[in-house]
Amino acid sequence: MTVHGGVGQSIKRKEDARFVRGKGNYVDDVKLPGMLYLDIVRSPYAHARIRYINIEKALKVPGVLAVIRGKDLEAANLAWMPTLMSDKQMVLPVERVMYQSQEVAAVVADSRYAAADGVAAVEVDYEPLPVVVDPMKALEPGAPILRPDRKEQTNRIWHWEVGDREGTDKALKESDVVVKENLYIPRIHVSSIETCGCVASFDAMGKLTVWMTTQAPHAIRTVFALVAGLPEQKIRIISPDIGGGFGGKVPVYPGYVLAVVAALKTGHPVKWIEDRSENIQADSFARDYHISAEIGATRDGKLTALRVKTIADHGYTDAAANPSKFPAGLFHIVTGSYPFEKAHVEVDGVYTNKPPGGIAYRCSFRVTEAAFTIERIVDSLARKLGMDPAEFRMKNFIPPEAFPFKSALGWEYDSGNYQGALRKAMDIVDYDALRKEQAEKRKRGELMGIGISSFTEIVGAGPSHTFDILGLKMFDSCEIRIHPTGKAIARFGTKSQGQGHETTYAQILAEELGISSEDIAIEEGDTDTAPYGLGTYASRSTPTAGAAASIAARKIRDKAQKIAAHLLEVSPDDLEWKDHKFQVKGVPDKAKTMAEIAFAAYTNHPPGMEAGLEAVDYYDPPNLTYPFGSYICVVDIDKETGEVKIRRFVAVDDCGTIINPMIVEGQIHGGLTMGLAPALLEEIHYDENGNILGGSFMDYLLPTAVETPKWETAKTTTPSPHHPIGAKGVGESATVGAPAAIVNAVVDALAHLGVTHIDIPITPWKVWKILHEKRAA
Amino acid sequence: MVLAEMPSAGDEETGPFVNVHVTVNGAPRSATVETRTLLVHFLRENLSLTGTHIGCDTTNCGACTILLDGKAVKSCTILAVQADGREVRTVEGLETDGKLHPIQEGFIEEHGLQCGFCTPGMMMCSVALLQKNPHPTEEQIRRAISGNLCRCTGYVNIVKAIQHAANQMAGPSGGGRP
Amino acid sequence: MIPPRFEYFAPSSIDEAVQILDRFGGEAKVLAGGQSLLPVMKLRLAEPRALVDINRIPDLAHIREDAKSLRIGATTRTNDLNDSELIHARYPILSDAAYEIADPLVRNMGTVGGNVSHGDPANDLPACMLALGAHFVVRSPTGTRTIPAKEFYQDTFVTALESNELLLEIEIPKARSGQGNAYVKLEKRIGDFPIVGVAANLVLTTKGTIESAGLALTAVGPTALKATEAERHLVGKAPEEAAFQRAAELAQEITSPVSDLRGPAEYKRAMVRVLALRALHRASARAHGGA
Amino acid sequence: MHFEGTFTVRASSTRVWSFFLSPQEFSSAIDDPHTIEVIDADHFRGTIKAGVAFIRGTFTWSATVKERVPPERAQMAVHGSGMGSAFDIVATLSVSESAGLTTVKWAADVQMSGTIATTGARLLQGTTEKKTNAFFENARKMLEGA
Repeated sequence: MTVHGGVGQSIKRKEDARFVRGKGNYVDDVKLPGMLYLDIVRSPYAHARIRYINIEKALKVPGVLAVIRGKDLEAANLAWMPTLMSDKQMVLPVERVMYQSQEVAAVVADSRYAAADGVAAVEVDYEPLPVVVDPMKALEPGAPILRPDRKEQTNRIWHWEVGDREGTDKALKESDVVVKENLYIPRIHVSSIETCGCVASFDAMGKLTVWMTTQAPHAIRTVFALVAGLPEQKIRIISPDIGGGFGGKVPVYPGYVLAVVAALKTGHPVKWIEDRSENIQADSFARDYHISAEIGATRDGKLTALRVKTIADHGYTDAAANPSKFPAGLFHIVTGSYPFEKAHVEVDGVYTNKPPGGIAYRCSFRVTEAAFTIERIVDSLARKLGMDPAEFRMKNFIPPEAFPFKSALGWEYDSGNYQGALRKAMDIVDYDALRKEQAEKRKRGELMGIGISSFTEIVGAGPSHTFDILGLKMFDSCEIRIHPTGKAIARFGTKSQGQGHETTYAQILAEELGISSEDIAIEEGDTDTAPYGLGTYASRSTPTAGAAASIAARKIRDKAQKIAAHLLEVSPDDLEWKDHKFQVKGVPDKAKTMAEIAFAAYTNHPPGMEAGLEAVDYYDPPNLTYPFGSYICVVDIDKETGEVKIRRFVAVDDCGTIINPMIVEGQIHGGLTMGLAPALLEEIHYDENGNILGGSFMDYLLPTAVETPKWETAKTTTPSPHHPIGAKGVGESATVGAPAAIVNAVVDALAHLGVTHIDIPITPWKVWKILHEKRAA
Repeated sequence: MVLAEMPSAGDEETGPFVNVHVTVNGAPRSATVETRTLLVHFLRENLSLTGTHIGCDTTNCGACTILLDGKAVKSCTILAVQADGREVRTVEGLETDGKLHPIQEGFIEEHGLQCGFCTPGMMMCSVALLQKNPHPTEEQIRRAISGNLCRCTGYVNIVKAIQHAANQMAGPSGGGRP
Repeated sequence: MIPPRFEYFAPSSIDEAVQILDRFGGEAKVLAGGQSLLPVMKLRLAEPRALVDINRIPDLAHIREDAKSLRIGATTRTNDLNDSELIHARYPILSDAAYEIADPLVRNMGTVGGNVSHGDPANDLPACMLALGAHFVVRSPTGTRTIPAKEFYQDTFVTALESNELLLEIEIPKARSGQGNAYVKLEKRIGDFPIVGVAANLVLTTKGTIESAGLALTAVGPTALKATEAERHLVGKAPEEAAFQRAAELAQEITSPVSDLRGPAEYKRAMVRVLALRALHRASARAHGGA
Repeated sequence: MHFEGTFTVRASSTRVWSFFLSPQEFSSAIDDPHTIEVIDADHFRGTIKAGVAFIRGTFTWSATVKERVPPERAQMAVHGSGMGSAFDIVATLSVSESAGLTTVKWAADVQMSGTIATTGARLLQGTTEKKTNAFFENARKMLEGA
């Protein structure tokens, strides 16, 4: 007997009722009486000294009330703020701008239009300084020092490494075959369709409320309290409906702080909403990893060792939203689905004249960069050994019986079955038939490619013994309260940006409590009501807050059992929780439902027990969870123009127990599309003067419904042993796994021409150039 | 911070202004706005119809799509004054006497939305498509929504949602390009 | 996102519109579809003092044939070309091109007149106008004149249109039997500006040789380029690979592409050849009655 | 972006030299409507309404003479800002006379920054070169006519 809307059911989403009626409540929909508008003056230069900011003309623009400059903030000790990686970031520059489109001043006006006119009237006198955009050049002696404020006068932010350097070097020397590839994963931008913004408002008693596009409202409240010295109980962060986050709405952007300062100074609510061009040019970017990877194997195709060196371009400050002990995030998952004995990874973070950030675009803490590296270089190695890439992977996968598996770089994979996923993908796509078709086509000079990616993800950060952000441990929470009539309300420390938490959390609780999911209201994002949590990113919500929901529900069941025993006049031990109600063992019709128990909790609770039926749980996950999958991509290449067309893409994913299959499939579709985009289309490019080329949707091209193939999805289920319902995170798996499958397919189509790697995005002219040179050769 | 309470006299005056009368979702609405006021801001700010969203500043994303005299257009690249005397339909006008439009039902049934931000524009574009072409092929649907960017769904379920609505509205089958 | 202030006029007659344009001496811009003008104003890269909205002027939006030509009104929407059976059947080059401009939503507002007179070398219709031998009917305060497309495109964003002139109508030689034409566009993504575009128009003699040819190129020069040498080479030839290969090479020689986000110059030059062949073959197939 | 060119005129090198170093004279070779104010012999500033067709905006500009070796060499740096953008030009001139004919060898490094370079690049890439060439062509005609 299942409860309506329990775990595993593809129920329709609760959130949709408001969204399809245009009744969503996004930050720009918030309108308060007397609300003013803030707009931002931005630097045309990537590196310049500010001589003077002339605001006389701006103040004469009708509707303009104020202009905020760096020195105004300096007076209130607000010109700088800490980053999530304990570096420091400017709210407004006092002396120097460090990247193009950086905030230089803020105009406050009585309308959106007047604020924009004010921005156009502010005149800034700059003295251009030498620009550094190439991280390699930034490390060369004599390069301009971008951060003279730091102790060592270098552009290297940090050096980080893990693994057995000597053992790996030795193992590589002794390997029969070694392959090396240099992979550049260019800077891309998350570009969720809603840009960032906020409304900041002080009430008469000095309490600050900020409606804000943030994926981690509680952490923001604490940072505001620490930075601005405001008492934390007088700060309320409300993250309403968010129009997509993908990691881009984790950082604290200067616009937020400026709106708060403007609200304080004017005594009016102040709204700041950025334009798309500002969002792309100034807000948190993703990737920008320059990777050199080496992999060794015996002659008969057994993997031996992996060595990875990386230069990470972090922009002018280290503001990557990583757990604090991991400056390169979880990049050292780069051993992937393979049991390397010897591995060594080193990463150097570097300053350049670019915006800060780095952790966004469904990257789950640099795991996209890691999975791309291993699945690309494994493919190159298989090709060098003359082995079929599927066969090579099957031969080298971590076997199912090896789990939990300890990786050479210190991770303990909770569960996996890599052969099962790849086998299923090969069956669905009919792998052997494709290879035959490819051979025939190659004879006729037609270019067809088949690419595989068998990735391992690492999500659900994370155990508090190792994972914190600015010292805040990375637990997450759920608080449930059941009302007398058997309905319930539950609040969480996470914050959905479209992943459907209002539906999936209700399904977990429905399953645990035997209450229909329709009768459970789910709330997130209001720090005055929701229990403290670290927010939603890196596919951590189900593994942490989802687990908290189960545990909190089970705490309620413990109390409910005593109330049921009281009602049935039996001892609690005589009862068992079966078919979503408490039954006397052996006498199934002598039972009490949760609704009956809830009513009793307020009207007839046993003596000595307090009334009410509620519980809260702050869940500290014992380990991360390791979702995985195998993707197979089939491409056809137009020999004349170099265009790459994805004919088929089969994705088999395994994220353990699935709460709502419909919602998981939606996450995979979206994730695959954010894998296709960096592989074929998206790149933020800088010229040598630090100008962003592609700073608007006119030139930064997101995939539309025409480029996006009809994704084929399937699943296997390997539960997580340590999660209360065996669930793993899934929001980012497809973005982690897809790019390598696409690139491997294109390289496969051109392998007979001696191609081993092509850097992304694989544009038509990159392919044309290869064909042109090979034809000429 | 230099805080001038009121802008000093003698500077440029505001405006020019214009009176705009538009029928929105069947109701006559009007307001006095600047000539440069964009239709999307007229709808969101003057008429508080916040279902139409803004997602870009270069006429690319389609989150602001509405129907102007029955045609799906991007309201961020039309002046409010250009809609004077004409008929506008927004997402708030799709549900009629408590019954969802088949497009709205399709998007719910087929999980055609996740964050909901592109959804109003995507639905208005789809409503116009089905009016013109009751039985579009998958390729015609994908071309018809190629001006509406979505970052969450990967479009598969949006296509299904439109096909779901088309089947429900099962009018006479017709060809033609979107 | 927010355009600067401007005076707004919505004249109900052509003469009224032209007088306003004249009065502002180049400081007033025509607002037709607005799909190129408003975006540039929203980025504050353009600050005209006044906009003259011509959408309320009657009879500026039409698609009709008369004895000797096809006439398209300046404010005809781009999608009207897509939806017109006449265009599909007899002028497929126009529906080819219209179907690739921006996206269906922009095409419901954007006008044919705007696309042909905006002056952006990446606009798709100018090459079609050159290949079809179109003429533009233009009104000024002193009267009306007709400008042949091949004299209209002078430089990037500089056309023969004076600041006090209004484009009224496009005149295209009426389609004849044995005529076929096509527009082929290569783009990074649907709706993007073209990497390269090629317009081809062929009229075959009763014997099947090429009686007249139009070949023009998009996005590989400061304006749309008319490949006159290539056109001359085609006349009198059989509409087959050999002639088309040579014409494609001649077309390449007049291009001066720039390297940018949409590809290196050498790639664009190479694609002129590939696309010219595709456009000529498709035009030839249509001239023989194919699709 | 780097542009360069040479031309010869029937005028003395001192005449050519004084043309390029006198604010009134050299600014008359600029087509776009502009104002000019002389701060001192080596510093000038003003406004200019630059652009092409309807893509046009008002820039405030300032110029500094960086190097002056009469009548052979001169270098001037011009900085302008407006339209959310900025331009920085370093122009160098070398002038040599033989038998009444003066050869002018010029070079200009133009760097655009901000909205023009990021969002408008596609629209304005070609026009910067044309404007630079037009300036020196105007100068040549004026000197030839002098």
